[in-house]
Amino acid sequence: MQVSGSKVQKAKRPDEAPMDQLWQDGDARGTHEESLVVDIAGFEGPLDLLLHLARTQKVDLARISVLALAEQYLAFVESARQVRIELAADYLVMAAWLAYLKSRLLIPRQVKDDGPSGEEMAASLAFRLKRLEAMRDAATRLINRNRLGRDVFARGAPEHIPTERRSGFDATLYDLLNAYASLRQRHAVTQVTIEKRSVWSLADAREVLYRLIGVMDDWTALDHFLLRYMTDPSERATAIASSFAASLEMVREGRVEIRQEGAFQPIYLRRSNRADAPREEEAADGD
Amino acid sequence: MTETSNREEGAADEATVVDPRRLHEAARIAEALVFASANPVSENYIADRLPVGVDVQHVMRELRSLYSGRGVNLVRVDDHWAFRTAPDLSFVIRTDETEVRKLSRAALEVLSIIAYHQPVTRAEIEDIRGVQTSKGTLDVLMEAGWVRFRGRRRTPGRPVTFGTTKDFLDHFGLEELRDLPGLDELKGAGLLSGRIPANFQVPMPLAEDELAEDEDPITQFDLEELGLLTPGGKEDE
Amino acid sequence: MTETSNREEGAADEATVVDPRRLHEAARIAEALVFASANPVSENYIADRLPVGVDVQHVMRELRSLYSGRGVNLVRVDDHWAFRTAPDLSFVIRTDETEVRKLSRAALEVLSIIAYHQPVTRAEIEDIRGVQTSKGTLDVLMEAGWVRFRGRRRTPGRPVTFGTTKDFLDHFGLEELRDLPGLDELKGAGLLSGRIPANFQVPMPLAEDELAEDEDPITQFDLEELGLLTPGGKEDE
Repeated sequence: MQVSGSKVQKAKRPDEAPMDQLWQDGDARGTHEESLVVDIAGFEGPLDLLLHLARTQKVDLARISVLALAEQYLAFVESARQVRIELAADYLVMAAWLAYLKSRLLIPRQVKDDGPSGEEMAASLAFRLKRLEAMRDAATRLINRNRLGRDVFARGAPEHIPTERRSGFDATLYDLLNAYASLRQRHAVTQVTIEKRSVWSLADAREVLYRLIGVMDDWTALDHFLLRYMTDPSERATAIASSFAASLEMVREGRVEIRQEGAFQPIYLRRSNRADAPREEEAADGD
Repeated sequence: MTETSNREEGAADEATVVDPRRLHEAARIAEALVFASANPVSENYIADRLPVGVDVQHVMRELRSLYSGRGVNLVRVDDHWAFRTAPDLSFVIRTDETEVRKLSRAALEVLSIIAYHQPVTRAEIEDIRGVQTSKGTLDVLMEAGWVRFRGRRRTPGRPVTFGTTKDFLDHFGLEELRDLPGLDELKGAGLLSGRIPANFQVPMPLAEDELAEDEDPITQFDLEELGLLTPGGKEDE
Repeated sequence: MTETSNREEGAADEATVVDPRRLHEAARIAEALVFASANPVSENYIADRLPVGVDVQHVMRELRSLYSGRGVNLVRVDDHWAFRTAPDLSFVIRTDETEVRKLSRAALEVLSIIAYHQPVTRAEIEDIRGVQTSKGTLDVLMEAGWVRFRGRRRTPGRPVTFGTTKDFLDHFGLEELRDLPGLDELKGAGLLSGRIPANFQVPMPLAEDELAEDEDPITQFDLEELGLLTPGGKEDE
């Protein structure tokens, strides 16, 4: 098992500083600010961090308050910013999503509004946390089984290799692909100068976003949340322009659908039906 | 495969009439074949080498029970058979040199997602983990021989899918995928399908349904108080 | 873990000091140790790992007689113990089998190029690999049954084109050639790194029965003309 509830402290009150919550869980994750960067590196992405935060709410996932969780996460991101810690884009995109979720949960639903309800989004998040945790548990159970070469052993002096193959040769698909890839790579690399890894572009962010909204296939207006968390205020105008261009690109690729009610209205995005398993759903396309 | 199954059917009836000498001889052959190999030996391969008219499954079942209490057991892995030391004896056999592949937490997580969700695409793995899979992770699992390309999803874009291998089953002591720990519960809870199950409610204890001592059963009222409405709550849709 | 009652009689001499449960446990340990070892195991090594007060020689004698009629025997060589296939069964193990050979790196490379780039000529293979391909490499792949002559390119010299076979798909667990992972998927799995030029492409192979526009099907006549004999056609059959 990983982090259990044992060291996790009392339920959180909303006015409590979220950082305290986070760093007081001593095991494996440091207890003071200096180790902040290391601590973040210890998380396997934003969902992992959220799972961890959820555990610090003392109650199990059953009774978690998604709103409180979202606030905690956002506060965490803000604090990280204040101490000038660079967070990976995945974390920022999640922040954007949670900020949007928060607004949906707090603001009464408009009649004309056909984005996903805050409750739907909350359920989606809870489901994903639960599913991730279930997979973690499964992994733990798997790794603790009697494993060949550790707990259980094969014949040490095999006398033959039985084969039914007509071919007298053996190779796996992995061997084959590996040979091909490294061959091509070898020759490709000799011909080019190595491209410098650029900072996260908005297109990259969109890619992550696309994954994050995964289970949400309803119209979602994430743009300005995304921009707020992904960019510096000074760059926002150009960022909007390029992000719009990037989203048009994704539309062209058939990955997302895009919609805007009118000038200066929020831009809605959703995962394209074409790119995914079909799902019965009458598209409420109002354009 | 089809040929042998015909044969097995026919043989099953005769199994009762096969004389014990023949059966014993068949068992010896099967035993020798499986014993001689470090890797699991396919049932078809064994069947091809048994005297005609002997039911391979019957022979293997007998052998398995013969070895069940011994220091070496006969185990089944995906229609293959192998001899393996009894798990309770690991302490005697393990030496300092004994080591198994160490997996990073990420790799282990990806491995279990592939095992439980297969065939699964890379995008789906990332959807479950909420994070991009680092380049080396799948590579490590494939190199270990536990994960393989399975084929392509018949959806637009035809993404490749991943699945586990026989070596994976063998390594983790699983006879078949159905033996994955907790598989049924996970399925039952809707956690293995891509979509949020229709009856999914935000509040649900994780693995088991019992409440901890300090817990009260959750009510609809609690949820509202928490600012959460379950999607299942709106029943008119 | 039931005890075998017949053991008790045989153990008569020491039976006064060692109870049958202990003896059975000792036998299990000895059996597992010998089984898992890559080399014959010395009696001292075994003795060190048995429960205190159990006579190793006695245990080994018992085990030897237990296995004596079986498909696998326990044999003693110079104070060391090992399992061996019963001599009368050696025929099942060694008959029809040719040693399975690993494909060389070069052969793997050529095979993968043929798989992805088919129909492909030898000159093209060499161009992609950047080195000359020995005839032996192609022969090996033909012998393995994974590569075949597909056709002839309608260019000067009418070079022969190569492609993969149905056996190739079977062996590598592919349903069709299109199931081979593409550029993004190779990258995603960590097999290709991000450092590749923008114009880098991984071709989508042509289906095996599809002829390219500039390709003629190969005929028996072509093969004879070129002095090429389909491998396997003569040798083994």
